[in-house]
Amino acid sequence: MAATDTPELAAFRAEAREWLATNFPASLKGRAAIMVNLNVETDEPDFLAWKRAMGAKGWGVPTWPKAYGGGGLSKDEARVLSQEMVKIGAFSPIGGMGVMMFGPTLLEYGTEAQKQRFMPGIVNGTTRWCQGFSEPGAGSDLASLATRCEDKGDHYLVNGQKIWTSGGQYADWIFCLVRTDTTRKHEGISFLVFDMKSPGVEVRPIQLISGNSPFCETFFTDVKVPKDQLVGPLNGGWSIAKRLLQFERQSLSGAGGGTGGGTARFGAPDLERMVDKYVGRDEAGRVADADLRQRLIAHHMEARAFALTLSRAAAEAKSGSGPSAATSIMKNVGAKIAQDRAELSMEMMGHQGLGWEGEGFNAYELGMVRGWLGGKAVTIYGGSTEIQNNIVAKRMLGLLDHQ
Amino acid sequence: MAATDTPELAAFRAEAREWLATNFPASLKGRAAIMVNLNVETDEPDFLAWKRAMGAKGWGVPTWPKAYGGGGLSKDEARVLSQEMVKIGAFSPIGGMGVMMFGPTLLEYGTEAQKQRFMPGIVNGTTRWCQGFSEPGAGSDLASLATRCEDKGDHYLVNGQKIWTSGGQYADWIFCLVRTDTTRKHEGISFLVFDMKSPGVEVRPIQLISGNSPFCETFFTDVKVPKDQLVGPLNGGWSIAKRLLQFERQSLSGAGGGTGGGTARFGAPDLERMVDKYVGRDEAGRVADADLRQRLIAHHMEARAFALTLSRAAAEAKSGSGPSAATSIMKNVGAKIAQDRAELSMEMMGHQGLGWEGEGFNAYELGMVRGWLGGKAVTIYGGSTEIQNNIVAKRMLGLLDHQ
Amino acid sequence: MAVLSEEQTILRDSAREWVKDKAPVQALRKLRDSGAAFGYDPALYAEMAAMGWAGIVVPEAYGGSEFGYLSLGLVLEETGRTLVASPLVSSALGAASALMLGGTAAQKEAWLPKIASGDAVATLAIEEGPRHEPLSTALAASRTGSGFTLNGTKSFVPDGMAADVFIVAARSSGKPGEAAGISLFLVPADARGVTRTALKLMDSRGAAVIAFDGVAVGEEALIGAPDKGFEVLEPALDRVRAGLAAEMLGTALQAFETTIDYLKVRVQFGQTLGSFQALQHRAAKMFTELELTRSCVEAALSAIDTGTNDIRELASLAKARANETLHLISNEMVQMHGGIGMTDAHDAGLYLKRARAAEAAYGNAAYHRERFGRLHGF
Amino acid sequence: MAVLSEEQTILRDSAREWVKDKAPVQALRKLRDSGAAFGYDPALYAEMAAMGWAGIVVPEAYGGSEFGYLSLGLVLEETGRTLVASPLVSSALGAASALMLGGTAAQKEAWLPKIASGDAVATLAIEEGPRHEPLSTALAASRTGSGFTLNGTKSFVPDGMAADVFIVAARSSGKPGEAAGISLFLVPADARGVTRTALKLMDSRGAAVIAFDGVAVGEEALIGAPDKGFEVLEPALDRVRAGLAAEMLGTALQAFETTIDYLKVRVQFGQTLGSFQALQHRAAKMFTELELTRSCVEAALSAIDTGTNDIRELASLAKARANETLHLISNEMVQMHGGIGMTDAHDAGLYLKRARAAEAAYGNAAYHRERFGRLHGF
Repeated sequence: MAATDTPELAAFRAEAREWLATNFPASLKGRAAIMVNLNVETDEPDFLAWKRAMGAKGWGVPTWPKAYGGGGLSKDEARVLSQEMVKIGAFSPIGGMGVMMFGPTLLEYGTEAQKQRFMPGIVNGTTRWCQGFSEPGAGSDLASLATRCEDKGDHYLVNGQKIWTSGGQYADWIFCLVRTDTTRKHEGISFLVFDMKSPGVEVRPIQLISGNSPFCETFFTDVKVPKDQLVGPLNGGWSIAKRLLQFERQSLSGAGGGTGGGTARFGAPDLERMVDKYVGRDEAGRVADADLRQRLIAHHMEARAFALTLSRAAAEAKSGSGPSAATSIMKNVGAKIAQDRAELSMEMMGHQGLGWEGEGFNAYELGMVRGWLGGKAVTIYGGSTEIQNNIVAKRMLGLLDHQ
Repeated sequence: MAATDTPELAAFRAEAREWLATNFPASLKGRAAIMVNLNVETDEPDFLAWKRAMGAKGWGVPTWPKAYGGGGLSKDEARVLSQEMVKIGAFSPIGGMGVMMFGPTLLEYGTEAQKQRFMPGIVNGTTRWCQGFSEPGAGSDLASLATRCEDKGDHYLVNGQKIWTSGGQYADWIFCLVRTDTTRKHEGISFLVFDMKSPGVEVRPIQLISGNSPFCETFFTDVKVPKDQLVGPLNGGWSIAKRLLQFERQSLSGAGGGTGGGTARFGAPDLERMVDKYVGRDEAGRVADADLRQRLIAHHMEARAFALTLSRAAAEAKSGSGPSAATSIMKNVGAKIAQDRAELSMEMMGHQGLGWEGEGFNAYELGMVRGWLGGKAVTIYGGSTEIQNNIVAKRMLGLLDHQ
Repeated sequence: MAVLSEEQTILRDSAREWVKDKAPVQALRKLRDSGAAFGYDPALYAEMAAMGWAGIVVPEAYGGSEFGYLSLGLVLEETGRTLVASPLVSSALGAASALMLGGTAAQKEAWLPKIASGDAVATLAIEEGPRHEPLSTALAASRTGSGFTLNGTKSFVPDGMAADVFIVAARSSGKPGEAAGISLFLVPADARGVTRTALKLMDSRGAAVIAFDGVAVGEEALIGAPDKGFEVLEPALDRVRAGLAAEMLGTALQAFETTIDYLKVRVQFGQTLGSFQALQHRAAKMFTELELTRSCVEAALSAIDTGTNDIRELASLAKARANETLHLISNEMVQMHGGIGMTDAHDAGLYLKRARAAEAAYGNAAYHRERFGRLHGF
Repeated sequence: MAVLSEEQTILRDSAREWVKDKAPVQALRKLRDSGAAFGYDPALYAEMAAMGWAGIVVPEAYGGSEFGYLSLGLVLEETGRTLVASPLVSSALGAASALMLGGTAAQKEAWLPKIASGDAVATLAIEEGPRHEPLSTALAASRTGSGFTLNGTKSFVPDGMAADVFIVAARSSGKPGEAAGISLFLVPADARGVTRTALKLMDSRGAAVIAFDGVAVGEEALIGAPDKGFEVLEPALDRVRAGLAAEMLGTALQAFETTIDYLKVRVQFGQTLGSFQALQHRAAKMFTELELTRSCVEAALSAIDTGTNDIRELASLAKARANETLHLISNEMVQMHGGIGMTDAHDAGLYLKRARAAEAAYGNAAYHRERFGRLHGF
């Protein structure tokens, strides 16, 4: 809160407020949810101007180093910036996998030349990145990937297939795990980036049960990749991937201090409003459906406990006592709450929650149905619930596998 | 029902009714729960007379062959007998592990001489048997048992330790799994019976969390066992044990058509009465505690579903289409319902469910507490919940272990 | 599986074969992608009717086989396996039951033979709000000299676009929430003042909103006594609930078996998924729920056939359990299939969508738990 | 773990050391088997008080350290680990809070220093029926010329045999179920007409039934305004709930850690139990519940310290969650230990018994879910 600002922070707050007032177009106020989307971007002039301004200032990635176009802010300053943006309904127009995953990874593992080459496109939001990790045969066993990458002397040659490529159909570049040694599992994987317009790259959108196609199958046939596009050492891609997945998990659980992606995205924003609209109240003002009522209360308590845990983890992380043990449970808890909330919403809507399209259902109802279906993925991707449980059992509790 | 009796059954019904009227002492009417107990038996003259009569008639084990003192009745006749007994508040005074487990096993695996020797004591209820299967180091992995049995030419010599010996302190004889080959696991186990008064047998009751001591630790130090007390082939005890455990499971799940042991034994017989006594009703007559109410309803439905499943399995078994798939789930479901019911009862009693002894609590309340604690064992013994789940996954669903 | 008579076994087996042959899940997918008008394939339903399925509960006097509800449940379990869309529940079970329970001789003669032969489709028009609550019936039935005038709207009428006739719950007296004052009317779909609007549902089955705008009906349209329609409606609904629960049991069974088959072949970390104990125990849990549900479904159907006095509680038990079990298994089907289960090309999504539609129909699990609780004095 | 100040870290660490040293579970077992009169060991409590624990929430002016509720929670979490029996919750938390919230200067001066030093034990006498429902208070407080006369019985008064003074909720007007009309009185244990009967509870802690038979008290015995005692009682109870939740968190943590340790060493089928995935996932579930519960407990205690306006809902959230988590883990502790966990010689039974006693105290999970729901308009 402003009341606790140090003099330096107070000065920064004033600066940020003024810069935002000058640069954030009033026409975009409060439209984050509509404007910012991984895959489709508007070409509204005000949005493009805002994006240029934020890109130039580096405030889409406020804590990244100035040397690579980032904002160079401290964590406290970034928090202040975020507060000031919320106040006026502003939002960051810079996002996607470049910001959430590839950028932080490149900062740690890239060569100076790679950083100079790739960071500007991320910072300005001009290069859209996609992720080529998953393969059809691999599932949760990511490291069993088979996409071959052969050393052809002056270039690499890539052949194989990826799946679940988020926004593959819109992406400019891909960061990709490839097999450079077929005799070893984890130690035979490398981390490669290349242009999605390279000859031999083919993308096919996958239709999901929700009717949307946010993901693609991506095929590589004799794709030539310059050798300076290998990130990290040859056969050293697995460690990089694990680090990158940590960034992903943070952003999915909302622990990164972002928008709380996984948790808030699905289901009704306001169960109470839905109660009044679809279920009704009894003479004492209680939810009319007694059985549902108890589950709504329990859900509300669960969500509150999760929110308190997010705050606690953030406070602990900030106190410098290292990452909180609580972060290990967040992906699963956040995903479960999101899915529970979607199911409760579906239950409340009753028959109105069964519409697919056309007459008889409003946009909110149809959107809830699609959201409920799409949300079934949150316990599968980014480390399935089962994988997360394994990780907790092994890393946090020290339980070993069968020996 | 009598309405559906064939003429033969009707005749048997009349015979049974008359015999019961003559032999069942009115003083014992409806006192089954108090009189029949695995460990402690009354020496009331009426009870002893009734036991002698039933033993002589063989109706404590109505379907066992007459040749070994059983009733020699058909299943239908046994059902009629049971109906007639229920009608007048009669009960079988013959029970325990001899009847439930060892007897049926001996009928299948024993030699003629062994049957002639041991069956009369079971049929008349004069020999109390206990089971020596579990060992401290083995747990659910029964076959890892270590009690040594050496062939000393004219006798076996047994050394080792058993645990969870039900009623070991009251038993006359023990049926026991012993290791006769240390080089093989399942194929090195034999099935032995011997007198608990043999030199070298020591019994120590185990105090449980409920305060009761229904089980013992049993120690064998150089116990000499005549060689004709081996049941089945040497090193062939494991198959016999598995068969015996089926009989045990049947009687625990109530699927044997018995008293439904595992299910009915723990918790309140009448949750509704407890509601009125401890919780109360709201103005509309509903359980005053809205949250508890929903769980009571769900529990009631679960119990009803289980009861319907018991009936279905019995009907399917009777139709001769082989054992019902439903029997594989009964132990777990019955155990869970019993424990849920005990927990709900504890919750309803509130502070009155916290008593251990002394003033301030009535016998019913104190009994419920002990029953709740004792009931925690039903998901552990007779094949733990985890073992039962493994069995369902493997045998019923064909899911293999890691290869 | 309940102990079946020889005839029942033959019926069940022939249903199983036919479904496999003529109506696999692929048929529903085609139906969906074709945007069929009725939400089912009339040619398929004609085949089903030709096998006698539409007349299983109808008395022989009206062209049925009088084979009973448990028998119809056997067929529904099989059609449920592959998500077969048809008016079997709406017409041959629901509407036929209401007519049998409360129809006049004339009404029965007019409609039961056609329902049994599949030549006509009849359906119950009950719902008005988003959630099943038949006591809340508000559609107005105002007395006129010669009968009644109906005004109001029914939503989510199953097979409402295909139906030739509606059985409409209307309020002739009292107020929403009361059982007394509800009357049932037989209203032909082409009656003056009836308009229908198709709904596109996520399970691709047929449903419609039916508006009644000053629809005039005579006394002879009444099913049961005036103001006492609920005495017919409630037992009819319980028959639908038990039958739908049988269908849902079949859906859950197939979803389960498809999933178990996948667990047996899908390899992760060098092992089949099915060899991971956490999944094994979840599979055992699903198997357990299926067994318990089967007992409840069969008990409810048998109780209807034998006319015991616990039909209401058993129907609620069956529907609640079928809901819970199908809910669990449809979610596990997606989760255990992982990414592939999220794609439209896989069947899991179809099972998930059908599951929720069936759950919402004729009372969700909460509705039936509450009803069971009230019947037991909780 | 909340972010602690240096002083708090020292307090927590010293509590952890002391408990390990002086009050392991074995101490409770001894206490139980000795049949101690008070349900705790006065010598142990004297040590605790000497370390300042009994005065953690008491203002410095009254001999306390005014260190706050989160700090007291840290100590309770450690004592909860080994099931330490003491009047820390009844006296140093519950009674001290009520006095701080509503006591007169004279009452505070008379009792707070003695509570903080451990020289006196005070306790809340609230319960009358089997289940926690403070609004149902019925014990009669009739006005006399010089004050009130108390008639009635309080059951399950924690540390009731040891207490020097009771804080008694009584009904001076209105009827059971109403908040208005409840008054709080400070009644010395040796007052004329007070008799107490010890209860033997399964968790071996001290409790008593206290009968008030025409007990005369003056105006100066009132805590808070007459008829408005609930305005003091409710916040006092919320402080007890949050603190007890902290103790229960410690109990659950230790039960969990003991179980995990067992899973790591116990071998079945040639493998450690902890390597079986079904158990691993159940362990992960317990770990998850513990983390969520910690957040709620610490948030409730911090809210009390900072005086925010959501103390009621946070206290209910903390107590409900602590109940659910400890319930789950105490059951899993027995189940995962198998047969050995069923024996009295093992600690699992002590944790199970203490769990249920703590769950029932000051509102079970259902009570607090309902309260949370009402506070949120459900």
